[in-house]
Amino acid sequence: MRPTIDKTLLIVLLITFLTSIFLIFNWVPQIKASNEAEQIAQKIFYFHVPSAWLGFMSFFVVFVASVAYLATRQRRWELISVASAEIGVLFITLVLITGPIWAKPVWGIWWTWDARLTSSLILWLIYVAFLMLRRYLPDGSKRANLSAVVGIIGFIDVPIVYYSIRWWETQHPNAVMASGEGSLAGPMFFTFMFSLATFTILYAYILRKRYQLLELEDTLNKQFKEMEIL
Amino acid sequence: MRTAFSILQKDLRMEFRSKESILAMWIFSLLIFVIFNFTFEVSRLVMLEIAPGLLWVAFIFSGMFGLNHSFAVEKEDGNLRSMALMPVDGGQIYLGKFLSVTIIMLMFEFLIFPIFIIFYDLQLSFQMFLLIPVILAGTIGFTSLGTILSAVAVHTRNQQILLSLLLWPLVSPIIIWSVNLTGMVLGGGEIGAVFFPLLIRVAAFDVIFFTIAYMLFDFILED
Amino acid sequence: MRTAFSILQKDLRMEFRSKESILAMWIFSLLIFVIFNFTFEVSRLVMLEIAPGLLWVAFIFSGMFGLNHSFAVEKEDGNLRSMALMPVDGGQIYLGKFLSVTIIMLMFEFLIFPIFIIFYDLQLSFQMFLLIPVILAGTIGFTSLGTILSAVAVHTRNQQILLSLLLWPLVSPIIIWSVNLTGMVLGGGEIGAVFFPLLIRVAAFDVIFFTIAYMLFDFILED
Amino acid sequence: MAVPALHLEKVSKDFGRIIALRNIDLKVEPGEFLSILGRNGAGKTTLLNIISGVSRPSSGSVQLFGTDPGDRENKAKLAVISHEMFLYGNLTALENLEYYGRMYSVNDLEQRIKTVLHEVELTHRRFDLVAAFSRGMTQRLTIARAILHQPSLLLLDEPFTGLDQQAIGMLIDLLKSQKELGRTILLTTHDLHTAKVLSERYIILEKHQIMQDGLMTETNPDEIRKKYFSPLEKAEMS
Amino acid sequence: MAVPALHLEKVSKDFGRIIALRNIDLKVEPGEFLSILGRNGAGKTTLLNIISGVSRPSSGSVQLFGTDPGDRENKAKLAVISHEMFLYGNLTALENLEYYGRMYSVNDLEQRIKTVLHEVELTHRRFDLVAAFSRGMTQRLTIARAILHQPSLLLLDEPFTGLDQQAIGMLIDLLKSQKELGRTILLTTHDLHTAKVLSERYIILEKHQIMQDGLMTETNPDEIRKKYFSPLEKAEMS
Ligand code: HEM
Ligand SMILES: Nc1ncnc2c1ncn2[C@@H]1O[C@H](COP(=O)(O)OP(=O)(O)OP(=O)(O)O)[C@@H](O)[C@H]1O
Ligand SMILES: Nc1ncnc2c1ncn2[C@@H]1O[C@H](COP(=O)(O)OP(=O)(O)OP(=O)(O)O)[C@@H](O)[C@H]1O
Ligand SMILES: [Mg+2]
Ligand SMILES: [Mg+2]
Repeated sequence: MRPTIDKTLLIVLLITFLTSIFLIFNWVPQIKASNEAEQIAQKIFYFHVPSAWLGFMSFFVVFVASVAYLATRQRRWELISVASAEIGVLFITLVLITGPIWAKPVWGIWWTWDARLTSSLILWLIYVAFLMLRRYLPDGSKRANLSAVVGIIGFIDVPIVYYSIRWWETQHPNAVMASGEGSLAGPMFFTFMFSLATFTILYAYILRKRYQLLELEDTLNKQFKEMEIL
Repeated sequence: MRTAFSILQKDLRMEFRSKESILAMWIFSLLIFVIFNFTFEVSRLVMLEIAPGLLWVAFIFSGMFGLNHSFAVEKEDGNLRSMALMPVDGGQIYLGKFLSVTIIMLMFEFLIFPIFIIFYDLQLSFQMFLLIPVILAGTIGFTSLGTILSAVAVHTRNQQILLSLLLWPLVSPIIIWSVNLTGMVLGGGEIGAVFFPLLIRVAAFDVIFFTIAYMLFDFILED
Repeated sequence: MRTAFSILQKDLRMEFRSKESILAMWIFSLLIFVIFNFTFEVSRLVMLEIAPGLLWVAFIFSGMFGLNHSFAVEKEDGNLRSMALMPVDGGQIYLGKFLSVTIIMLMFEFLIFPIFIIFYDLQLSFQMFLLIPVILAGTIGFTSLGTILSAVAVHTRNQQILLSLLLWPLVSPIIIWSVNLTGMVLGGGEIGAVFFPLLIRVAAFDVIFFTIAYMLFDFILED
Repeated sequence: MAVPALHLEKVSKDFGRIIALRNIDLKVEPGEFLSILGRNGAGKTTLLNIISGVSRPSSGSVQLFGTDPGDRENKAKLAVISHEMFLYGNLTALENLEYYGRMYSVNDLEQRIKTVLHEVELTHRRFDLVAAFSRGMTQRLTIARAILHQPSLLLLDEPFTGLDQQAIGMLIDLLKSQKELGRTILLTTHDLHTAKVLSERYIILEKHQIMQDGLMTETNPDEIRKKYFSPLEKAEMS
Repeated sequence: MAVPALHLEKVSKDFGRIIALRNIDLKVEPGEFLSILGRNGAGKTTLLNIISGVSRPSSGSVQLFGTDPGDRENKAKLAVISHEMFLYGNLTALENLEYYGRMYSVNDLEQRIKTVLHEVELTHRRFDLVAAFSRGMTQRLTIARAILHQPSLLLLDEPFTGLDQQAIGMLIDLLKSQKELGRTILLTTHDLHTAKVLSERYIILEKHQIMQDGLMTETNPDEIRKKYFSPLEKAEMS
């Protein structure tokens, strides 16, 4: 059963991935920009924003899994929360890498203490701390409890982090999606949605794989122990 | 409530075992400022601009000190474990620890503040009373999160560094707002329309943080 | 020398028991900067003016962290007492501890510095190499005093606060000079005639502090 | 019949690579006095930690008086003496007891404190900081703290450590009287003699399992000793 | 004749209000095995601390092998086992021994470490962090650490704490062989039986003074016990 799901996911992922690459680089019309570098850089949009959204979603999953863990004390919720946190950090890292790459040609600087940038960084730090905490604690129920608690508090903080920054004048484009599809014309909108879908499948796939890996580790440990005793 | 109060009483008693503790705290506060001052040898104008930030950085560092100390004491002879054995509500323990940490941090702030006024030659005005709720709200936000995260970090070998890693990012919005609010008050101008809504927002988040931490603390104590 | 080296080895081994320690240090350094940045929401110009001070404040705080940690470990299971029992020279113990604390602090600084450069968007120039002796001299001054004073403070219940009370006033001249020197380098202008004499002065004080501490350390170990 | 005071089923515990307990099945009736014997590292302390609820088993179930060890009522009934002192060095003996008494909602606290302090002969030192106590005095205070709330289940991990002859006698008498009051007591000790004097039942932990569960009266002490003496290396390595 | 291994004259020690030792006169010849007995808080640990030079007497003079206890050669000859473990929890057993070995400039360190680890039966756990050790295992490692540099004067403060029967036997054998090698040993313990087995001479501390200084062989153990059993309260209050 499992391998079939994984295989299907992988195939779908490959197809959508290749398609979105095609859409982004060959199909969607170029934006008008003052120079070529900017034009090319704009392509990053289709990686940058979906990464950010999926990052948020990963952290939401961490939150849900943490609550579920404390409610049920089932190991699998712990594993899901870890896996999702790792992927979330990965995605936000992507945002933090693609952002500056985009910023350099557009704004002329790599980094500025802009609201969105700062809050992204803080978000990243919150979940890196979450992962660090797990590394410092020995495996066991204590670790599961503590990290679930941090997983919950961490997520509650996320909206606040984003709220707090509204007090800053911001250089970063704001809510393109919300402020009007007008700015995101047909093909661009389609490409963006397609890219988003690709990232979502990517997320699902990595999450499954990572979870399976963690489970495997558990079984392996158990077997080791059995062997050691006998 | 009696439980929380007993914990508070014990903590304050240990903290102020000797009268010198208060003196030490006072000198420590003074030093934080002195060190900032001589390190930033800048024009008075610049100084004034960064003053609210400096004030809060000083608060944060004294707060970190208080948090670390408060939980190091619990760790010393396995007392953290003995807390887990007591037939009391985790929330009560949280409340007790929260109160003691908050009181100590407020005390630091109370000691720091006059030094701050003197060093920056700020004129006292009626408006400054507005700083009381600002400092209170910011401090409670810091300690409500700090207390539970200290209880988490104390289980690791690298307690201090981990507390910083966990707490600072999470508490940063509260600190940003507090710095903003402090700036508004110290700016001397009219208190704009944004002041009170922002203050209320900080207070609201204090309540949220506190409530969540209160509810989650039980999970930290048990294994 | 072998003794000092053994202590150094043991300390570094404990510090970097896990590879995560380095990562944690790095994030901690990053955080120090982030916290300063969002706390001081000021114009870029002002930022640049206070940059050297900020840099050193960040150094000092990470240094305090390193010092506290290094001696807390010794205190844990009475190891400080076991040092007093060892047939080795107090000076050697001092040297070992000094080296480990210095190396850890330099590592922090090494991690902090690139973040500093990026966040302040400083342009790298050849002149910046002059910061190496400046940071080295300032750091050694801080740790040579810090090591011996930590060993004093660790005997008290209020270790952390006491260390600050003892260390900061004593080390303040070194820090002020280091900030000045850093400002000169970062200012980007010509390195004035005052730079080298000042640097040498800091180095001279380092030597003095180190020598005195080296000689006095025996007395701290014994009861 | 009534629920057992303690019921462990298939309890295992490991710390990462290291195994501490394996498939422990144990039932202790109210009023029983059980000695837990075993070599260093056999898992005695770990077992007590699991029973007290401080530590969770990696697998298996634990019940105290028919419910979870973490339940409030169970905690109120429980007293633990462990390696750790559970005392604040920076408080006086009296302040420590007061604090614990309040946390356990002890009735007539002042009188109780007087009683237990007298029992462990520390009345004259009650105003001194615990940090300045000698090892044996600290252990005495630990005992005072543990019995302050008149627990009905006592978990004692090498409680005789550091005590002088007289205090050992005192503690033995105390435990005997606790037993007569119908309290359930679990004791780990390496002193077979004391174990024999106090308890009727014993278990020996070996290879992290219960190797022997028997009655003191029916077993020859030399036999116990022999079993207990199995080589450490072998037990650990396998 | 040769200088005594240990010579105390009119040694007193107080901690502020609290008196720990009063006018102690003591001479121990090289090769002697002395047991120090006394009630909790009598001052045994304080006495050992003063002898090891960790703590300075408030008044009086202490000499080890004719010189100050703080002398480098004296330190190299000395081994101390105290309540504190003198081990780093965050290092493995092996790393701890390596560190101590280097500090004491032990010759052929690797071999020595192997020997002592084998002696305390911890070879199989040498790569584990000390923080994860059980109490008895930690005590074993403490013993290994103390004898690593083949000291000629051993100060042992309740060294049997936490050890299992077998380890106690091991330590007794070890101490006997040390005695045969002509080493001077001072031991505090509350276990009169072990003291009697090991040492020829004993002192009893009471009211912070030496109340009795005699030979084990000449004294009836019951007599010792009786003296030793004097009420704590009275002894302390004076
Ligand atoms: C270091 C740099 C950057 C970081 C950390 C960053 C971070 C983010 C994040 C977290 C989002 C998702 C926000 C949301 O969906 O609510 C986002 C969206 C976006 N970013 Fe960036 N960004 C960076 C640089 C840039 C640059 C240089 C540009 C282009 C000028 C840019 C353009 C956008 C756009 C157009 C969106 C979509 C906004 C929306 O859908 O609401 N970003 N960025
Ligand atoms: N926190 C921990 N981390 C890793 N291993 C541990 C931990 N606590 C105990 N262990 C291991 O579990 C095993 C059992 O330890 P435990 O303390 O229960 O032994 P014990 O029977 O009480 O021994 P002792 O007689 O020495 O007190 C030991 O091998 C020990 O190393
Ligand atoms: N650091 C200290 N500060 C204050 N008083 C102390 C200190 N150390 C010991 N004392 C006091 O000195 C006296 C002797 O203590 P010591 O530890 O020497 O007793 P001991 O004979 O070793 O007792 P035990 O058998 O309990 O180990 C005690 O009254 C103790 O309270
Ligand atoms: Mg044990
Ligand atoms: Mg003692």
